Amino acid sequence: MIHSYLYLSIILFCLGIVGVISRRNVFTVFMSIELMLNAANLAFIAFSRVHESMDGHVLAMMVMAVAAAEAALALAVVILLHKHKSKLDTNVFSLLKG
Amino acid sequence: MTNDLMLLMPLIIVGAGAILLMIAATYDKFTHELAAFGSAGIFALAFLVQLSACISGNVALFSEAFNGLLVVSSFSKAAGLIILACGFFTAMSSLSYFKQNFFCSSEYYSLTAFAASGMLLLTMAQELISVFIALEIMSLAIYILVGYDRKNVISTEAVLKYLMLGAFAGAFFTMGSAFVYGAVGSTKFVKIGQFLAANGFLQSSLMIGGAFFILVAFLFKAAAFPFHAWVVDVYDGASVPVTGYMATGLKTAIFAVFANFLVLDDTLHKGWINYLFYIAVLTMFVGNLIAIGQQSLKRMLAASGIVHSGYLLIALVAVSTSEFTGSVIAYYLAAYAASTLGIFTALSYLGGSGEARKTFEDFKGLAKMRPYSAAAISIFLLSMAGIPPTAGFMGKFYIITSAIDSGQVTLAVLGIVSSIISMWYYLRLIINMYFYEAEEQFNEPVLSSYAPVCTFVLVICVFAISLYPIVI
Amino acid sequence: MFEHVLSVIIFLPILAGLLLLATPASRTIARFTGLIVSLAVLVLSIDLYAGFKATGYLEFVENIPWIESLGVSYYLGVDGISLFILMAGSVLLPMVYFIFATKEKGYYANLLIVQGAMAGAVCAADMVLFYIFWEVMLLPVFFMLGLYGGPKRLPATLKITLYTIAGSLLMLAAIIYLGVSYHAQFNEWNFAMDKMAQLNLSGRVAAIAFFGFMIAFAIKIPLFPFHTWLPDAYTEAPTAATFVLSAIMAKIGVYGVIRFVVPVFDLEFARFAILLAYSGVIGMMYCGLAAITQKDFKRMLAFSSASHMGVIALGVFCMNLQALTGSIYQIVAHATSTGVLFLFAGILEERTNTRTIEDLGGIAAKAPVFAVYFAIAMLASVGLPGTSGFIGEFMIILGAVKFNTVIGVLAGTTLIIGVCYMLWMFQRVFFEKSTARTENFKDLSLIEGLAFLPVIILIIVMGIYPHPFLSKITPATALQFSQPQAIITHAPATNAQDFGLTIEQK
Amino acid sequence: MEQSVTYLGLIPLFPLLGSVFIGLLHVFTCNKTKLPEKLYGILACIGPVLSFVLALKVFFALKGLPAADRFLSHKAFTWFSVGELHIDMGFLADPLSCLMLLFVTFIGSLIHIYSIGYMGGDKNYGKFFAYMNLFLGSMLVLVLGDSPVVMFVGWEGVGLCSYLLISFYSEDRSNVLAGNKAFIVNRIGDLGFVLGMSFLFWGIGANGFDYLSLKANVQHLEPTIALVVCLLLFVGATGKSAQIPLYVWLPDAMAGPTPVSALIHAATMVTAGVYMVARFSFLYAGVELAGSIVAWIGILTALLAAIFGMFQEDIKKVLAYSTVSQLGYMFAGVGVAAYSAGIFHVFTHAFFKALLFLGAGSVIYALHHEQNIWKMGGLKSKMPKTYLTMVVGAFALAGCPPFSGFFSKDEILYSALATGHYGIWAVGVLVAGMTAYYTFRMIFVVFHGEPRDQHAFDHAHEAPAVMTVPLIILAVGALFAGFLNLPAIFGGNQMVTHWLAPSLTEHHPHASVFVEIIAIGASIAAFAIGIKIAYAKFGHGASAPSYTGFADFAYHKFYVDEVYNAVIVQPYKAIGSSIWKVIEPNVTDAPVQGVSKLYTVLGTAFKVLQVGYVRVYAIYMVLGLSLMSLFLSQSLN
Repeated sequence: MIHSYLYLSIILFCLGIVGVISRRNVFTVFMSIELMLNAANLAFIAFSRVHESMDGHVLAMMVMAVAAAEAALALAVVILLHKHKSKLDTNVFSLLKG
Repeated sequence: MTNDLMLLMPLIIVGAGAILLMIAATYDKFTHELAAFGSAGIFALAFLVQLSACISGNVALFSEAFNGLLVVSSFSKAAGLIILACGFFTAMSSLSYFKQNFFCSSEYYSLTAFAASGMLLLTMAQELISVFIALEIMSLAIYILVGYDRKNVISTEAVLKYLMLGAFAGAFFTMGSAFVYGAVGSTKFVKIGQFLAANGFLQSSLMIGGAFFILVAFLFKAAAFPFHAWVVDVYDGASVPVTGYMATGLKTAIFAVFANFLVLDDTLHKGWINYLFYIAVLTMFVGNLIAIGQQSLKRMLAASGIVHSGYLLIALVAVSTSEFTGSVIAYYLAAYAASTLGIFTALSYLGGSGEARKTFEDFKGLAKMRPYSAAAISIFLLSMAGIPPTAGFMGKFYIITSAIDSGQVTLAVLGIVSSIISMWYYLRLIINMYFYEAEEQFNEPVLSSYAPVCTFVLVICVFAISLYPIVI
Repeated sequence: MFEHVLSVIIFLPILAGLLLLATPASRTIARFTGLIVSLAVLVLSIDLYAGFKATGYLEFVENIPWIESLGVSYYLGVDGISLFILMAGSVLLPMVYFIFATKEKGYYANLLIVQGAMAGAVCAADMVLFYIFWEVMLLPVFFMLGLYGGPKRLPATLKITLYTIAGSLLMLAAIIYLGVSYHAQFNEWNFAMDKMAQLNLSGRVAAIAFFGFMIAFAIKIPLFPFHTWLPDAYTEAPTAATFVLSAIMAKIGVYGVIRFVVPVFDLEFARFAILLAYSGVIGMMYCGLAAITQKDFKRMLAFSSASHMGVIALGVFCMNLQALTGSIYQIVAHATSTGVLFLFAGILEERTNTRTIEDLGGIAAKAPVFAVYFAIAMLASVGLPGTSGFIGEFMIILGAVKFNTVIGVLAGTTLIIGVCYMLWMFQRVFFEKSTARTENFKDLSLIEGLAFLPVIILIIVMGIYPHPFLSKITPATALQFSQPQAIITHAPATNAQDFGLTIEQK
Repeated sequence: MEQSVTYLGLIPLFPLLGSVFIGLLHVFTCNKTKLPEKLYGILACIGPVLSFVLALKVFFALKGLPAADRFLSHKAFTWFSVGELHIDMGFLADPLSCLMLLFVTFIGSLIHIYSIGYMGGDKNYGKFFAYMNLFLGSMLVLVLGDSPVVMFVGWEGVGLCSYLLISFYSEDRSNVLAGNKAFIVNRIGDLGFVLGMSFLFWGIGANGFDYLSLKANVQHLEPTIALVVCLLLFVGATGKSAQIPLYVWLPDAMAGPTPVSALIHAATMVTAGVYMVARFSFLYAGVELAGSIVAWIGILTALLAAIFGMFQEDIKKVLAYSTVSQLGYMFAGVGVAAYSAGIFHVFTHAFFKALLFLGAGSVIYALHHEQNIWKMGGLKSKMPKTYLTMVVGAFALAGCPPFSGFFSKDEILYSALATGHYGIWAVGVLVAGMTAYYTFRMIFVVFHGEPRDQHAFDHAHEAPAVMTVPLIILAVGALFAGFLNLPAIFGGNQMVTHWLAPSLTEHHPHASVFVEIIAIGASIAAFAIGIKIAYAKFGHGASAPSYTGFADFAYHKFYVDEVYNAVIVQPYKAIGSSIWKVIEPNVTDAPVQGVSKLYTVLGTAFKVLQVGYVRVYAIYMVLGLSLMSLFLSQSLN
């Protein structure tokens, strides 16, 4: 029973990874990262069910909070990027290299 | 409970100070110079408190606070000292830096304070989620600092890279801690330690996976191979004082928590020692090879930062989990921080307006025009290169000794070899500064004397640390 | 004679140098500071020499714990071996300030620092301390080469610096290895040199550590084939730097071999001695042959210096009393002869603005005093009896013959090889008809003449009456062979290679 | 047993001090005020004369002692002492060294006096005398040294002086080259000497390395080692005494001033090798093989040099080759273990060869430094003193009884015959004939017949007294020195031989009178034939001949110098330049270059990997991650 939750969360996590490395749109990338975080949350909750303790839920809450903060910053950055190049393609931003 | 608060006093001071600064920043009269002094004051105060706590060290070597969420050990204190010092010097150098670059506002300094509080928390955290939160407090503040120059596309790009990859790594960390929680049923290090002691490391696959993911996150923040790629670009994009701050404070915090996590239990350490071996070696060499090719000074320093992470990884490989003092790591971090901060402080007032000077060539003939600054920079470079009698040498000496002492002769020799390789790009700057004729005058007035003074102080530190090895 | 005389000898010049660098002193002030300090050091060292009792053990010991946790201590002391290298430095360096009057501040300051550092390296009785001075020694040379060197100085600077540092970092690893294994065997941390002799090392790691030391010293000496940095560096470096490098710094490499390698790695040393001896001899012949074809007299002297260092190193590798004592004596002799020759080369270069041998000639007629001085130094460097050069060379050859006949015979050829290029050069520079450049060549001024005189006299005295010097050296060298491992003393008779194998069977 | 006398140390000291003093005087004044030559002359002669006086003192002191223990010694101080190696700066006067001492100081003083005249007007007058004194001092150290090492000091010292004096006229490159040649060739010999000493030391040197203790322990020396030592020492001798194959430097050495040729390259230094072999007689006497090798090389050198001598046109070169040839005789003598005979020949040779050189010198002086005999002629009327003295010298050299040369040479040939070295004897006799021939060829061409260069002839004049007096004294010596060692057959009692007996290890062959008569007869005959041919060819004047065939080959000295140059000198230089130009950059330094190249290449390579696309960095991370997890799974199962 628990396993299916785990599988789901791992699948979500891997989807997130694939999204990060395959997509070029900044938005999508950040969404994929959120996906990974949520996968983690799912795992937390599933495990707290296993251990029959509420810790997992609390932890999940905290992760969400942090994720929200991150998202806020991410959006700010997205706006900045758009200001500069009016594009959201990550490959556009490759001035720093070598 | 009060005792706990006393132990956390530096953290509280910095955190509260950060909030106060943030609030104060809303008033127009509160110029960023004032903010600089404010943050510097906060750091100084916290530093003194921490120092007094160290000296009066009546507390036990390992005293839990908030029933095991945090810990205050002599190691964490030492790390805290380093971080606070970094914060102080960063504030000072920023003060001079922003005389020539005009994108500062008072919030900048409160952010440095926030970052510092995150770092302090990180050095003390003994519980995975508090580690995560501390990590994020620190990182979020740093993200903003990196991208502080909003008008500048470069720094925006830097923050994009850093934020994206950082969050990516953060996700791994959460996943890892989820697995560990799944395996152990708790995220407290103590519990995890007990679990490992009870049924060993390799028994539960969840444990392995979780620890693996957490390791990945740490390695990313520590800029170890193969998670190093971002460092060069981000350091390059960020403004000089911030780069210095990242290179020193952040690294200190990360290695502190990394060490704390790794020494949870012997089996855990043994389990990862082979990985760390290879990663350390690869990190050192890749870092060197990246540094060789660089033209920009900041990029070179970033790459050398990678190399130094490699050395610290050697120390991590060599730590003994049974009686862990972290003295070697702390010492090396102190030495490295002193010299790195020093060079960034120097750059922050030599860099010119808008960081006009960034490549090696730009510093040709500096010695003729600014002999003292050139001398200071050379001293810092030599310290990084590990030439006696500088602090860098003693740090390297301790690391190699501990490595050989724990039987890692090969690793030690490879470390030596890598420092041979690294010699070239440190000397390169010295050669540029001394052995070429000046192409420009470096004659813009030094608008504030704080950074130069700090540089001088740091020069003193470099020698002081080497001559009076504080062994914790 | 007071207690911390060694510390003073070491740190007085260093501090003076740093002070000069830190303050905007004029070059005259710098020169006179240098002069005064180096003379003060000279006085102190003479005092030291007078008070030296030749017990064979360390004297004037200062031992202050530094890093208790690792047993590193500030541990100084001199014995018959180090004393003479120390003296060579203190006696020779003051000359430079007399001769080169119009150099920049940094020139003199760096010279002071390097003097102190070399004294430190020689006096240090703690390995870590030794290493620290050993590295510090290089920095002033690096700056002098880079700042005041010849046209092609930069590549030379990089080459010598990277090459040397590479070697010395390997040595650091070896030093730490020794410390750790001492910790393992006696479970106390200690880095004192005299303690290390008690270690019994064996196996591959010991051999590696042995080479860690050996390579570092081989680069410094320089031993064939690690000499390739030398010609460029010696040629491009400003005269004082070349002088320091050839006269003293190279010797500290040999000193290192005597101090670390011989007592500590007795077995490895005995096993590889034959190899090392060959490399010494080959280096001597190789560089000697290369010297004959040089167009540039400084480069020629550089090769000759390398060639002599080969012989000196050979003396150490022959593992018998005569050879070792000979090579220590030769260290001083070579410092006084070739070192002085480099100074003369500097004077030649300054007065004729050329380093090409072909452009010179007939100086003997123009500047008889200079010619006589030069001739005496040259004869000493070719080992003519009655000059300091002969005693050491003779004893080295004697020992080499005992150690291994072939090596002995090859070592003997230094008599011929040396004289070939030296006469060749002397003929073209001092004899024959004077050229445009030498037409109005100034003879040594009175000051210069007096500055050189003590050394010239020393060359003669050391050749005619060496006994007082040797009697101070011999106890220490004798002690080298009365170490717990009496093996070494047996080794030389047999071929060291087989000897090594027999050890392994034990 | 030996007794210690302090003044022994003074003998070499006087000339050395003299040289230092004169040298300083010269160095500090040469480019400013010129000092009067008289001053130098007097200063220069003080040292040698004093030493000569002391030498006489030594002689009488020795004479006072019973024959068995005629050893005076003086240990000035411990020279150096390391472990079993203990060398004193000590001097030993025994009959052998005393004999050397006497004639070295005597002839040395004479030649100093002569030089006052000869070197007149030279701008480096002072320098010359400084060198001469230095030479004399070193020679005395060589003679008096009580151990091989001390001897080596003098040995190298005289080498140095000969270098300095050959390249005395240093303006001219060829002179300096000759000097270099002399020094380097000598150094080759010295290598042998040093190695010989080393082997000897490790053989028996441990308990005392001075001659007396060596003599005492010589029986402990293994035969093979003994042979090696003998040969190595002889290599040293060939260098110093110009024997095959190292004789080449001596003819060139004539580039120096003539008194130098007389003193150094005829009378004293070149005989050091013979002296050394005699010194080590206790060693050589034990090793037959070494002895005969020495003898053969000696006699062959004699032959070769005689052949060359017959075709020379430079008066000094003729004498130079005759010197080499005579040295050959001496080695033949000591080779066949007739040490006293060898030394005696050294003794007599010193007189007549010095005489001849000084005579030649005064001829050259008279003709304003003309040395080619084919530009002279008929000078006997112009300079009778020189003529007469030189004729005496020539007779002595040619070995005409009763001149000194006859007795000494005959002694050698006789002992060769008596010890059964017939080959050596035969060659020796042949060479005697040739010697007579080229000696009188010279005499006739120079002094008889018609003047070939009228102008030079007109300006020729007899040398001043300061030059002729020494000539006369030497002539007397050349005449009567022989009688000191008159063999029994002439009613003599071989004084010199008996005098030398205590310090030499030799057993005199007891051959029949018949043998002795054969020997004498043969050498007289050879002399007669030689002088007959010479007279026939040159007696009434002859023009400069043009050589063909073998003569031409001999005239060019068998092209030995050219061969050496092609076989040794050029290859040496070639190796040198190839090391410097080819091996150094491409072999020894290649690794270093390679490393630095690799270094830069790798640097750029990794620079490229920093592409700057954030996605790519993420991909790096994931790749690393997956690799690590792969290894993880590997390590788990």
